[in-house]
Parts: sequence; structure tokens; C-alpha cells
Amino acid sequence: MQLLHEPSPAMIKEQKVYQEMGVSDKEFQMVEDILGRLPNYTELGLFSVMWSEHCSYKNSKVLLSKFPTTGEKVLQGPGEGAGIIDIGDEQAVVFKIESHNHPSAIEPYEGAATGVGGIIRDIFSMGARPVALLNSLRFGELKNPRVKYIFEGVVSGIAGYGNCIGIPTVGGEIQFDPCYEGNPLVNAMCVGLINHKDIQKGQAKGVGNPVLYVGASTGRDGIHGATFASEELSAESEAKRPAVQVGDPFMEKLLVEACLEATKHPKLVGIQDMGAAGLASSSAEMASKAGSGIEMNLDNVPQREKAMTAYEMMLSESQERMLLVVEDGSEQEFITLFEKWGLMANVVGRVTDDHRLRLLHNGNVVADVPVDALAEEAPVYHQPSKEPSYYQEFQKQKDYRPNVTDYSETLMNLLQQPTIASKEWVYNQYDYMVRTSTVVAPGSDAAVVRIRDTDKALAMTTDCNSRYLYLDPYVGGKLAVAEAARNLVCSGAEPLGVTDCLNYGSPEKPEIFWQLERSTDGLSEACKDLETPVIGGNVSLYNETAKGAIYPTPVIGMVGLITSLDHITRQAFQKAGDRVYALGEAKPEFSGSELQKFTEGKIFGPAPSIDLQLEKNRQDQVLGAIRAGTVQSAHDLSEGGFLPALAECVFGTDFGAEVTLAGKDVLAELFSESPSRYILTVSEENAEKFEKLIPEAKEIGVVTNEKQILVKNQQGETLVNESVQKLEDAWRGAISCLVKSKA
Amino acid sequence: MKFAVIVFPGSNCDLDMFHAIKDELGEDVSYVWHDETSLDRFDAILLPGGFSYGDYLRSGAIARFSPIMKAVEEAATAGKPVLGVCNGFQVLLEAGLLPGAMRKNAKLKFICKPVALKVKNSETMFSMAYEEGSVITIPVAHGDGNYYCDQETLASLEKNNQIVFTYESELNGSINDIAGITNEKGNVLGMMPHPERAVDSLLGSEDGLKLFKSIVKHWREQHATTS
Amino acid sequence: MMIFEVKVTVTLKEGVLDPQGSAVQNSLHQLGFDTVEGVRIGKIMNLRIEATKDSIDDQVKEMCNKLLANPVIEDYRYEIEEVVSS
Amino acid sequence: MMIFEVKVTVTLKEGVLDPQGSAVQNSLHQLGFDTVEGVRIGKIMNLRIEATKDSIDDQVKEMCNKLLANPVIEDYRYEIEEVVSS
Ligand SMILES: Nc1ncnc2c1ncn2[C@@H]1O[C@H](COP(=O)(O)OP(=O)(O)O)[C@@H](O)[C@H]1O
Ligand SMILES: [Mg+2]
Repeated sequence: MQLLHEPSPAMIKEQKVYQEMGVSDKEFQMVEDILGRLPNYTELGLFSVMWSEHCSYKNSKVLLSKFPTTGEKVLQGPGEGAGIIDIGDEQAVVFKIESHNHPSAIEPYEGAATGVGGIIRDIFSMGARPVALLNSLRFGELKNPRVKYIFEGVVSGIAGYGNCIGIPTVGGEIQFDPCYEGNPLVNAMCVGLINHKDIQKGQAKGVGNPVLYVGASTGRDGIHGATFASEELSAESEAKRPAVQVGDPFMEKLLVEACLEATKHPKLVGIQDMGAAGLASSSAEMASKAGSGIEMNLDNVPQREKAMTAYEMMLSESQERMLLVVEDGSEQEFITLFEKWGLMANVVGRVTDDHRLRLLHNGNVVADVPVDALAEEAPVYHQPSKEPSYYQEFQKQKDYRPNVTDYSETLMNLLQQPTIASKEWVYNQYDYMVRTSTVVAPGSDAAVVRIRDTDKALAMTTDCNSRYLYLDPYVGGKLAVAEAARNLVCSGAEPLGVTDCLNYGSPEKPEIFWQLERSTDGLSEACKDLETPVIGGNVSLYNETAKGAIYPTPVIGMVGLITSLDHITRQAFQKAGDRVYALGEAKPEFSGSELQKFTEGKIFGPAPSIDLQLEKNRQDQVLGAIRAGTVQSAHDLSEGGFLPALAECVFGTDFGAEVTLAGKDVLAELFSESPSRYILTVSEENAEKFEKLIPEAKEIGVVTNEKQILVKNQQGETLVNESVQKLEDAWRGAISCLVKSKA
Repeated sequence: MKFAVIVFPGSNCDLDMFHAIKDELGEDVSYVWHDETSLDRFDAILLPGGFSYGDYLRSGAIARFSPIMKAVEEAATAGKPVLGVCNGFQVLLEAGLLPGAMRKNAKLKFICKPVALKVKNSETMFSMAYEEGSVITIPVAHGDGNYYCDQETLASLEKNNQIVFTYESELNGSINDIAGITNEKGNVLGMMPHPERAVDSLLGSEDGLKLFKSIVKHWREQHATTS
Repeated sequence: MMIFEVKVTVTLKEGVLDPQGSAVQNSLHQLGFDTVEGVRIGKIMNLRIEATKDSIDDQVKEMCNKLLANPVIEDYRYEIEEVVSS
Repeated sequence: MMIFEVKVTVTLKEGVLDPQGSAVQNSLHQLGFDTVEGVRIGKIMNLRIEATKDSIDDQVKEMCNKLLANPVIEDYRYEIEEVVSS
């Protein structure tokens, strides 16, 4: 039965209805050729979502292929719900990051909440127990009321979902910059643990096997969410917006437990979550990966609303749903298993051998298309690329040097910049302790989560300073990967691998595509040199508003292994009397720095340079020194440079610091953001051993019992002498102060 | 001694409670699913934190109708120790096993952090290992921990020494900074802070362990005299 | 048997501080609506119930007492409307 | 200037998932009220506003649009009642 309001195949072609679904003339012709006839409305819907950037990576595929994706320990690279890396003892870590930018721009609470829900499903659909969540957020400046609204909504949405489901949110990062004003970024990452024998794949194998639909019923939520995520935000998209998806973390909690039980069932054949493009993508992908087909009867799909069409059911992005394929005859066992958890499981179809996705509805065949065409054969584009004019200009501005007269005041100012300020206003809303395994809570370089019943732990972080990527995407890409790895090393971990979330503007603009190209080159090189393969990720393009594109923001999620709980290291100073060492050279590089942003109100110039070999050697040295038991605390230098980092080392402790700068260029020593640098403390008795392990480290001072920061230049003159309390209060209060202040 | 950890759909601190008892306290412990009906085989009953039934409607409101709650009531009447932490506390309030009710935190935000608690009464079976008046550090993690009761109830809580823990500084709007109370008989304790998250110095604090040790000590004393 | 549409309103008892209400009031003041006062927030629940005319009132009362409201802090009211039976 | 009592009712738009409502419905079924259906939960807000008769309607509408309701997922309705002026 063709519903009245759906245009007929002929009308679709004549009136170019496909364009409204984001399908180009050329793509429509391809669909027609594949089918050998005109597609009906439902079929066109399937192609439009499956061929959207979000599902098919048609604009980014050529770039992603550059990433190193293999390694000795990689058990599953990109392609499945999430990547998997071996951590020994028949265990593995599973992780993935994903964006939910567009939904969050429109409905921040639900957008962020469902982002968290989606990434958790990616993890447990591999058979893994989710053990930690992280996020990476970008907003406009906290002055604008709409930005505050979005910021508060996103944070409470993340909290609302993660806290309820009982997975600790242990870390993340937040950057504030005008370029994100109309287009915030909400990237959520989930980390899980799995035993090798439990690894699952999303495959629909075995002709005749039943296909089970599990979880929430289907409503008209977020129809065309995937194509929506593949377009620029405009006033129009606000109007086009279909019913926004609302998350039900309670339902997902039940799903996690039930699905993990199901994945241990020997008769489970394949399992996949219904993410973007819902039932369409899960069914097509499961069949395509297995080289099979699927026939589904949509009458059996649990429906929340009346009179839903096939098109609506296939494209709905209702949350908390999973698709399972089980051995023929075992369906009742699974139905009973899910019932125990109060969940509905329905047989909605069968695996076939004809490589087609065939849909029945009200007794009619409403779609019949080849699955590979949907899942694998989306067009691939290599967009034209052009170096933007600003880039050459920035390259020339090498000599920028801010003018600073009062170092204490500058320190105070930097500590209150929301990008540097304490994020506890945010993470105190997250239950970061549930599951009682969080050894290092938010507030240090990386979070550390122990692995129960072993002496091991995982360190995890998300990082990306997009300012550098804007100045120079190639160098900035390297810097992002290097910073993530450095944060892990500081906590005592060996970096294992990367999941990335590539957030950019419209790839159809040559200058943006150039950013994509150059930055992925930088990321790839850094991942190779630092031996951290990319095991999965996500692409979010079209992050633009009328005011322009966001900075290129490839967020790096990285996980590392701590081989003994004794190696866990924090950024906070541990004991008065410990020696303070500086490692790494501060160069007079201020472009893209927090100080430049603060003094000039904008950023310009070339990004700070990085030598990846040096970076790698130094990481190995620091990790070696930590493993040798010689390091008391370790902190990497990032936004703001040395002085804010030193302050962060004493915040939350009973200590202070007295140091003499390692070099002559005071401004660079204090505020340069040159990479590959650390502040390390070492106890008196380990000093000799430590200096042998890292001869380049310079002793610069001592941890004191007085809550005071005292910094001298090489002539012994005092540059900064500030009460820690005063600095700490300013740093802790800055974000809540901005949120509360009137517009 | 045998502990039960009740698991409602949506409980999520059940695992933490279980490990606190098994690994840190070293006592016998089992999970009990919400649709079971007997707790006879257990000596102490623990209602863990989490979001039972999503905490939809009101925290704990739906869970209180679980079949197991009859057995919890019986255990309470029989004088067995019954401890509700966070969501467990909310369930006990909704079930009427403890007086009062919970509102949303005064600032409406979820609060997760270690907080300082004062031990107001160290004579209960849950707090006898603490020193009265001492200040301990135990984490909180809740959105609806703003305890309310009317003045009459408050007066009787105070008179009967039912307030076991208070927050050292204002946290969530709770009346008189109440963090944990017992029933009149003193064998049912509800508290918002999570003692089971403070049993291992690796994670920051061991101050919660004494609470569980108190339960064991009390039980041993009882059984030494009665057996 | 008939079908009824029931609207249950649950509000905090007078005298019980309402954190949500205060927060909304503050935000309204910040937005410049500074003459707004005494904001109180409650819940409204719409249900459809099949019942006999005699029993409906008792049923709703019981639901409210048992589950929909917490008598320690909340009051409830309800309205029952008969809809055309199917 | 007069004082008005305003009652704003905010409900989820049709088609928007209401996990609270479903949970309450399930729970009612378990309590034996198995003929209850279509439970949807909304908010009700009572405010007192000092305003002129002309401006009150606009004011309430603006409050609803700006703060009290989230137009992306919620609908609102309001009733205004004049009370004895102070
Ligand atoms: N959105 C967030 N969610 C949770 N934790 C966060 C978030 N943003 C920042 N944090 C935490 O605050 C601390 C400081 O973050 P950041 O300044 O980004 O550290 P770094 O520069 O070392 O990467 C880290 O422990 C980080 O995990
Ligand atoms: Mg760092």
C-alpha cells in the first residue's frame, strides 16, 4: 500500500524529491542504475541515509585510508562498532568516540544524553562491559546566554545519562572559542573491557536464522538524523527538525545487562546497535558484512506511534534499540532472556542468501534493494582542495611576542580563562566514581581506571587544541596526538591506540577540505611515529553556521595501559622537599597560545613546531623513569605553558613551590606552549637514579610546605610570589562565576 | 556473616557494595534479584545506590513495590541490620521504613565528590566503630539528596538520636544537614553518602569500611551472647 | 466499562521548600521578569483508564496514595473525564 | 498594577518519548491497575505576577518561550487569573 502523502517513483524523479533528502542528481541516477528501475520513496530513503556522509564517509574515506590501523596488539581495527586492543591475560580494551554535535545544538540536554547512549551501545554490542566514559566539548564564549544554555544543558545531559546507567564519566576536555558559537561540539567516548573469547561481530550469517529486534519501540524520532548531521546548520534545519530523540538511560541499563548476557549465549550469531539511520543501517550493514541478505516484516517492529510508514520505521533514530541474529530455533531462549530484564524481543526477519534487503509491510514488498549497494557501494568523493589565504599569512608572522609586564597578574588572568580554569563545575556533576575503579579522577592529565582482579589499570584521555589546527592543520594534527599520548605517559601508561572524531566544516568548500587533508596527514604521521594505531573513529562534517566554519577539530581519544598499579602517577605534588624538574625546551612560540588569545583577543601566526622523534624518545624516557619508581608526580605542559601548569601541580595539595627558571627567555619559560615538555617531581633519595634515566631534565626547585608559589629568574630576582590560595580560588571559581553572571 | 545486596532494575552500585563486602570486609555476600521474596538466609540487608526504575516519577518510588521489599520489611521488623545507601535510602523512605522524603538538591545539580561527614551518633550498630564527633570523608553522588521531614519528625529524630551522620558544611539543602538517619529501633540506616566507595585507600579513602565493620562487630557480639 | 481521561496534579505541600520553583524564579528575575513571585512547580499526569463509573474514583485515589504522590511532601488533586467509549 | 495568578502547564509534544510516563504505566500495571494506558507526565508551574492587564499575556508568553518550556520538545498552555490587587 502506497501511502497518499508519499510521492510515487515517477514524481520523485520529476520533482527531484530526492534533493530534499540530500541525494544529488548524479547519486539518484546511480540508484536508478543499481535497481534497474526507479526507487520508491522507502527505497530512496534507505539510500539517502546510507549514502549520507554520516554513514558512508563518502567525503572522508580517502583521508581515513591514510591512518595506520594495524599493530601487534590490534584485535579489531576500524569497521566494527568499536576497535579492540589486546592488553594481555586474554583481556582486551574496546573504545570508540562519536559526535552528537547537531542534535546538541538544537536540544542540548537530549542531544548530549543520546550521544552518550549511542556510544555506549557501540561498546557493549562488541560484547564488552563499558567501564568508563569521556567527552570532548566545544562551545562559544561563556558570555552569550544561548551558549550558557547549551553548555549547561550538554553537561547535565551527559550527567543525566551516564550517572543513571552507572558508567563513570572519568575525563574529558572543554574549549571555549567564538568559532563554536552556533555550532557546539559534543563528542562522547566510551571504553570497555572484554575477554578475547567474548568478542562479537555485527554479522547476519546463516541463511534462515531469525533476526531479533530488542529494546525500545520505534517512534518517529530523529528521522533523517543522519542526513541532518551531514548538512550545515541553518534556520531551515531548525524548522526541518523532526521529533528530537529523547534518551531513556534506564532502558539502556537494562539493555547493557541483557545484551552482555546474550553475548555469552553460544547461539548468538551477530549483534549490532541501531545507531544513525537506525534499522536501515543496522540491517544492511549486518547483512553486507556477512555476505548475506535480510528479509524483514515491518509489521513485527514494535511501534510507539500509530500508522507509521515503512520509510519512517526504517529511518527512525529512536534510541536504545539493538538488532540480533541468532541460531534458528533458539529465538525463544533469547526472548526469555530479554524478558527477564523486562525487555521486549521480537523476531522481525530472517537471514537470506540473496544479498538483498527486502522489506514487507502490510502484506506488500515495500523495498527490495541490494545490501552491498547500501552499505558498501556509496559513492566516494575526492573534493577539491585549496590552501586558504590566511595560512600563508600566518606562516610569515613568526616573530609575534606578547607584551607582559606583570607576571603574577598574567598568571591570575590565564588561570581564569575558561579553557584553563578548573572544570570541576562540570565533572562534579558526573558520577566519576561508580563501579569503584576510578583511581585517578578528573583533574589530572589522564583518568586512570583499574582493572579488577589484576594489577593493571587503563589510562584514558581526550585531547585536541584546535587553535593550532586552525593556524596549521598539519602541525596541529601532530600536536593533538602528541598531547594525548603525553597525558597518558604522565599517568604512568603506555599509549595503546587512538580513536578519533574528526569535526570540520563543509568538505565541499576547498579550504575546508584542505584543512581535512592536511590535518589527517599530521594525525597519521603522529600516530605512526608514536606507535598508536587508529582503531576507530567518527567523522562529523558540515559544522558551520552563517558566520563560518568551526576550527578544524580532530579530537583524539587515547587509551593506555598501566602495567602495575604502583606506576600510577598524578600531576599533583606529593611531598614537601621533593625536587622539581623541568623537561623540554621552551621556545619563544606564542602563536595560538592562551596568552596570545588573552592579550590579542584572537589567534594568528604559525603553530608551535614539534619533532615527533624527540616527542617519542622523551615519552619513553618519562615512562621509563616512572616505571623505575623514581617519579613522584608528572604533569605535561599544555594551554598556558609552564606557569599555569606549575600552579595546577600544587592545587588541591597542601604544598607550594619554589623554582628558578630553566632558561633565560623569561616570557617563553613562563608562558610558551612549546610541546614535549613536563614538570616532574622526584624525591631526594631517587634523584640520582632519575637523573641517570633522564639526563636532560633540569632541576629547577623544590616542593615546599608553604602554600606559596615563588618563581625566580636566573639572576635570582623574584618574578612571581603568590599565595596558592588566592590563585586556586580564582581558578576553581572561574567557570561557575561565568555561568552565573548575568548576560 | 551473610550479607544480601538487593538488585533492582537500574541499581548500579550493587557491584561496588558486593566488592566492598567480599574483598575489603571479607564476609559472605550474594546478590538478590528484586523479584525474590525471601531474605531469611541473610543476616544483613544492603540496598545499593543507582537509579532503580530510572528514578522516574520519584527516586525509589517504583522500586518500593518490588516483591523483595516485603522481605526487607520483615528483616527490618526482625531487627536485622538494613542499610540503604543513596538510592537505597530513597527506597527506604518511599517504603516508609524511614521517616521523611527526598527532594531535588537545592541547586538542582547532581553532586559527585568526597565530602566531610560528622559522626553524630556512634552507638548504632552501623557506627560503633567510629568515634562520636569524628569527621570522616566519604563520597556523595546524587541528584535527589535534599532530605526533608516536618518539624515534629525532626524533633523526634533528634530526641531519639536517630541522626547518625551530618554534612560538615551545607551540601544539598538537607534539613539540619542530615546525611544519614536510622529508624527508631536503630536497625535500619539510610544514608546518601556511599561508604562502599570508601573502603580502599587506592581510591582515596577507607573511612567507609568502619561502617561495615560495625555491622559485623555488632552481629558477632549478639551471636556470642545468644548462642 | 467506560474509558476515562484522568488528570492528576501533584504539588509540593505548602511549607515544603521547592528548589525547582526557586531556581525558575531566579532565572525569570535574571531575564528581567522581576515581578514574578512564589513560583511552585508540580507534576501533571494524564492517564486513560478503562473502568466502571462506580469504581473509577476509588481507583484513582488508590493510585495516587500508593504511587503517584508521596504523602510526606506532596498533595494531589485529580479530574476525571469520561470519553466516548470505544 | 494588578496581581495575577498564572498556571502554566508544560507537556511533551506528541510523539516525543516519555520514559517517565512509560515507567509509571508499567508500575501501575504491576500494582494491578492494568487498564491504565497512555500515561504522559508534564509539569505544572504556578506563579504570581504583578503586571498591568494589557501586558500580562505577552509577559507569560515570553516566559514560556524563553524559559518555562522547551519548544523543541514541549508544548505549553497557560491560564491567567486576576487576584485581589494589593
Ligand atoms: N568535559 C569534561 N568532562 C570530564 N572531565 C573533564 C572535562 N573537561 C576537563 N575535564 C578534566 O579536567 C582536567 C583538566 O583538563 P585539561 O585542561 O583538558 O587537561 P590536559 O590539558 O592535561 O588535557 C582533566 O582531568 C580532564 O579530564
Ligand atoms: Mg595535560
